Amino acid sequence: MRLHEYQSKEIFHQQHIPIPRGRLASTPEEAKLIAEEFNGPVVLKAQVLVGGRGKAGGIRLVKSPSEAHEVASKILGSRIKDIPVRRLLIEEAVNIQQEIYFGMTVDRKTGETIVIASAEGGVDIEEIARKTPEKIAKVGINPLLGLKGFQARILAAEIDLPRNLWRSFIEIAQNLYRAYTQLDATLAEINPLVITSSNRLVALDGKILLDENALFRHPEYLDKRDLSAETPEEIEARKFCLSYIKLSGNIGCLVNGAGLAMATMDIIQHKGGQAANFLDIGGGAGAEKVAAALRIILSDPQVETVLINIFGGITRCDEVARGIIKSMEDVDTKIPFVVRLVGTNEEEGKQILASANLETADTLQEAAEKAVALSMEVLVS
Amino acid sequence: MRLHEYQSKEIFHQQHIPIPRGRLASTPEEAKLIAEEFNGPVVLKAQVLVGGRGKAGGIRLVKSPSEAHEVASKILGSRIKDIPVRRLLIEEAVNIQQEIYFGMTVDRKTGETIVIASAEGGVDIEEIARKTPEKIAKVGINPLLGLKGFQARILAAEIDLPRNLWRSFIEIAQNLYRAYTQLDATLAEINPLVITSSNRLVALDGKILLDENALFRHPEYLDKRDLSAETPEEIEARKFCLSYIKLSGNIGCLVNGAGLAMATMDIIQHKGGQAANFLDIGGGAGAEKVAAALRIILSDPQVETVLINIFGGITRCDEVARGIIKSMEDVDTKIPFVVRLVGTNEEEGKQILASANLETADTLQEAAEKAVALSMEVLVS
Amino acid sequence: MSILINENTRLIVQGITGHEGSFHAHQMLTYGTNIVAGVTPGKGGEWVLDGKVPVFDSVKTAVDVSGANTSVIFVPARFAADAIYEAIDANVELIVCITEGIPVKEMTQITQILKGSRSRLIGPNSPGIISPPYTKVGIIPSTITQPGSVGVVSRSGTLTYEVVYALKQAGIGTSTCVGIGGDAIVGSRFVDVLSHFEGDPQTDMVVMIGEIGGQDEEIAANFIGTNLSKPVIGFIAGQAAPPDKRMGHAGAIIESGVGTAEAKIAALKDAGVKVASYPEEIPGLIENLRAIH
Amino acid sequence: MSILINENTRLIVQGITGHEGSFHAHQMLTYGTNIVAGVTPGKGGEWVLDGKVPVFDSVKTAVDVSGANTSVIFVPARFAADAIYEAIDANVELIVCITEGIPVKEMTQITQILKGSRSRLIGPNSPGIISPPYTKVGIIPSTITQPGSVGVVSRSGTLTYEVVYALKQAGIGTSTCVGIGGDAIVGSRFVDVLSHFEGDPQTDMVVMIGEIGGQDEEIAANFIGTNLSKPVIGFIAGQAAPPDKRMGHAGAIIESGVGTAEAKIAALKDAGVKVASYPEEIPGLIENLRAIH
Repeated sequence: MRLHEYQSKEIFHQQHIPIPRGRLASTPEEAKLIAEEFNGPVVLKAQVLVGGRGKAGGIRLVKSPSEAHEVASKILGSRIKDIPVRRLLIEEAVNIQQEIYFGMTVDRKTGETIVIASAEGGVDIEEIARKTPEKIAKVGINPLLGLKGFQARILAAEIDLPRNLWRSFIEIAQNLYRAYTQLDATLAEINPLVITSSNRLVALDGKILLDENALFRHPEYLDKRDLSAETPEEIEARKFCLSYIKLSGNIGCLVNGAGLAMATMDIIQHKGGQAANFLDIGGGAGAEKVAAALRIILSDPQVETVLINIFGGITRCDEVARGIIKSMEDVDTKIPFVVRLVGTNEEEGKQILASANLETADTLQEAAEKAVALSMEVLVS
Repeated sequence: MRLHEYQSKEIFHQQHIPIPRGRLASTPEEAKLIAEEFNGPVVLKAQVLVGGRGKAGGIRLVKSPSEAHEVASKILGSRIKDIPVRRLLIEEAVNIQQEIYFGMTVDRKTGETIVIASAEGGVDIEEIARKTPEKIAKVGINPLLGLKGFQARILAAEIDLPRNLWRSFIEIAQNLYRAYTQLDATLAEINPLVITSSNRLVALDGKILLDENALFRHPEYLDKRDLSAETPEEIEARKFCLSYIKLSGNIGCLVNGAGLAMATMDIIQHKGGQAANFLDIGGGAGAEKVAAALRIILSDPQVETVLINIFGGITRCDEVARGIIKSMEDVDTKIPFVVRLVGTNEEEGKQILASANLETADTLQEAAEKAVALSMEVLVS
Repeated sequence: MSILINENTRLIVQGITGHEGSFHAHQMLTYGTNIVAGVTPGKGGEWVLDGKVPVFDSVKTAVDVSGANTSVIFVPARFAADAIYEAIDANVELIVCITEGIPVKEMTQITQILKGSRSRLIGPNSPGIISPPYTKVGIIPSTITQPGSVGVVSRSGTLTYEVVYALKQAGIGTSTCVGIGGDAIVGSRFVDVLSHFEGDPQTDMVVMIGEIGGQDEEIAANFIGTNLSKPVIGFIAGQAAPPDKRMGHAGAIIESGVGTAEAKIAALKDAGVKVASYPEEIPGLIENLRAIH
Repeated sequence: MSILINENTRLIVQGITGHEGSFHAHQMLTYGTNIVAGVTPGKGGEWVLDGKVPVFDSVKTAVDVSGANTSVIFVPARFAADAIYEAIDANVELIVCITEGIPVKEMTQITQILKGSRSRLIGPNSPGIISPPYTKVGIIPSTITQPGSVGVVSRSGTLTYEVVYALKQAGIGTSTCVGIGGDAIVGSRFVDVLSHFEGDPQTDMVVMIGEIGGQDEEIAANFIGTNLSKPVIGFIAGQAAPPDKRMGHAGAIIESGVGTAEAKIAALKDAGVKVASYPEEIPGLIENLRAIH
């Protein structure tokens, strides 16, 4: 789960990481009042959960309260990469002397958290990492010990941070690491961490991802999930604990298991078609869940064929079949289905579907070929 | 640093460990008011930092507010093992079905914390451990992981705790361990942890020792140190960072280093004398500190001879000599000194003392023999 | 012989009285697995599976009494890390964790503790291990496998079934099939299992089923190229998947240039692995290899 | 040869620019110790000790540049645990921590980390090690020792000086003198150092100086009885000390029946150790032993 910039900064503030003075505004009037209160240039930052906000016009420096009102009225209610902007973070402008990158995430390879720093922060950090990897300083953290002072100091030395800022940098690093572990984050970034013209370190932007599997320990964030960046289908899918991602093709897929779902998309592509979505119903899904998944797939206007590929282990084929029948009763659709059921209670499932007169297949390959052929027919017709 | 029962119970309460309802009283009137508020039998417990309070009359069950007043007026202001009682903890009486022991401390042998439980708690736990060690359940804790649920569960099973109390016991165990680590405790005990007649676990008494070396992380407890159990000499010694323990003999000892101080006491005993105290001035002590140490020794009316044994490493013999001269100027005393200085700046030290006309010795053995002889003379005279 | 589990396996089931644990314990027992005990805190003293298997309150007691060397974990995600620690503490040699949804923080810590332990962990979020015809530890349906000489190792669940089933349909049997689990941090990686297959006389060929994300397949490719004498057939799921947008700059910096299906497939091909385009292509590739050798 | 330190020791001093570190670095250098670098965060690039020794910001850099294998720590207690971790992280073989006052919690954690590391820790709260006539790491005054064949190991500081000085007065020299530190939890115990002395050809006899509290002397006595071929002379300080009242029931339960001077002396005598009544008795005991052998 991704947190908003303002949420990340609330966390920074609680952990004594310096941030610019700032407040949220939902209306141009509020933006103006905050600018008046701060009595100087302010930055307006759209609070949307997408990358590349700045380049898309979501971050603007203004000199006066009236300009704040004017610009805020333009950004609020507009869309950035299709996400509606509902709130702005209004912050005091900061004089920047240098932009540093500082972040941490889990390294799957070692199972450790890697803490990363670079003297050249900002939006181009990934390119810097690719072109000049020697400018990136990294240190691996023993999760049982946490980020030690000496490790933060080694990073400070490696990025040639001025010595009078080492103490401040070490504190910020350890405070961010503490937040990262306390919140069960899988990523915490300050980018840029700036050296101001008055020679202080200030966190100008922040990004925190929380581990979905650990949210039960952080109910305060469960309530705060921002659904505005999600489609109604994705919201519906979360409600039923379905893993759903919308894609650009026209073959709706319903599969049990993430790996098999990907393999199903792959074979569709291999046979010349394109999947409309990734949808994993997980293990042991009942008829209700299957029906909900089909409703989500069928609500996508791009879907012209549905491929159902179930390999029953914990999941029972008869339950899936009942879910299919149920959804066909609920939703009146002419979209053709290709169904392939194998594994637990396969025969019972096939019997249930026999009356529905659906296209069936014995192998994944056959199912994919049929679905792709059907999707082409539709295209031609 | 040892915490009072009421301080330990404040910590238990913060950590959601159940305790009886209770409040502090400094006067019999307060004791009566609290007993009225609790509206039932209450227990009056003297808050003194000594063992064996109960047997010395410091814990009393009373049935009525007026009895609370009467008993409180007897205990308050009295002395328990020479410590004045200034405060009582007034607690609601609890119906006890079983007394359990639960505690944890660092095991020097393994460098781990050992968590201990026994179905037979209370004041005789050490005797139980000695006579029937099989009744004691123990588990070693990896300090990097902390007390895991399964470990607490193993203890619950080993002491045959009723299963309906396991969940509560595991929570109490993990909460106490959390307090223990957060506070840098070297010991945390709940004894007894009782099963009440309504089948709940309640912490009836608690003992917590904090690591003196970690008190800088817990300034709130530095202020709360209870000096009432300490002699004025011990308080003075702490002020000068001297390690001082009063003993029953008549030879005052001033030594640098704890091991050497013990060895000095040992040889005094070996030669037939008895040390009046243990006093370690530590490493690198200056003249001021040495003078303070001598003031403390000389203020003890039992001291009839002083033995100074310094092996200079970081400590400089000339500084020690200056401290001796200073204290002889400050305090007009007829008590004989035996001084033995070896090591760093030994010659300078001896020159400074030459004018003072003190008994000196070249070896520890010689110094001890002279001091013991002098102490005997005094006894005889 | 198979790898990891065989007729010497003495299994305990952690969470044996739960819904999942109970169902799959029955399946395993029916298949022939030697289940010597179950563990459910608070239910010690009961007997389950038609009175054949005793239940204990702790893994330690279960191991002490039964001499178990393997454990399979079916307890809910919130308690699964504790269950793993308990098994490690009791020196269980092989721990197979079926539970999915264990937080990353717990797994990073468990990874450290495993290093200094006598235990090997498979999973979490693993379908388990099956060595046909008599031993399975986990939830892989037994009907889709038959004994044979092809080792299978996979990060997926149902995709593994798909592959093993396709093998069986083509008359090809499995020595052992190991699901290492789909989570970001798992106890054993491809390399660990591949090196077991290298030492197993029954296995003459290995099928490795990877996924996009992480670097495990690349590391495995390097290992295959330098240390594995047996032929390997590979498949990587996720060639048609959209790029993962969620790992931030830090993730991109760490994993730069690896993790995509293309990178994994290229690495495997460089190591001499035959890479299938879709699961059901695998039996044909195996038969081609057999024809050559 | 001596143990732990010798002419191959390449020493870095952590906290070399501090009051203590600077003074004792000078003493060690004067004695002949090969100090190859110092570490003080924020002072990297400076040169100290009359321009002979470079200062680095981190142990890692100091080790990389100088090839150091040993480190001595003089940093204040609040930062000393971090300094130990830094030295472990840089794979320093021998770490000697002079600092006293490190909290117990830090030391319990360091104990765990040392297990999986390539480092040995002496201390904290140790006076250090001296191998006369050329190498010392720590603060033991060099004037009180002379080269010889008696190994000395002790939990104390100045009491060690007393013993070593008494040996010198009697014309007896020291192979190596090791102060393991007086804290409850230290990196190396008597047993660790005794086993080094057992393997050292220069050492023909060992003096072990213990104290009341803990069980290290009892464990050492057991080791001496079963594994040590060289004669040992012992001394236990604290026979006249009052019992420690501060360890609570839990401490009493764990240490029940051990830790007193009587218990330790009895254990040592059982293992064949000659136990002195006071420090200056030790040289005589050594001479008696030499007369016999």
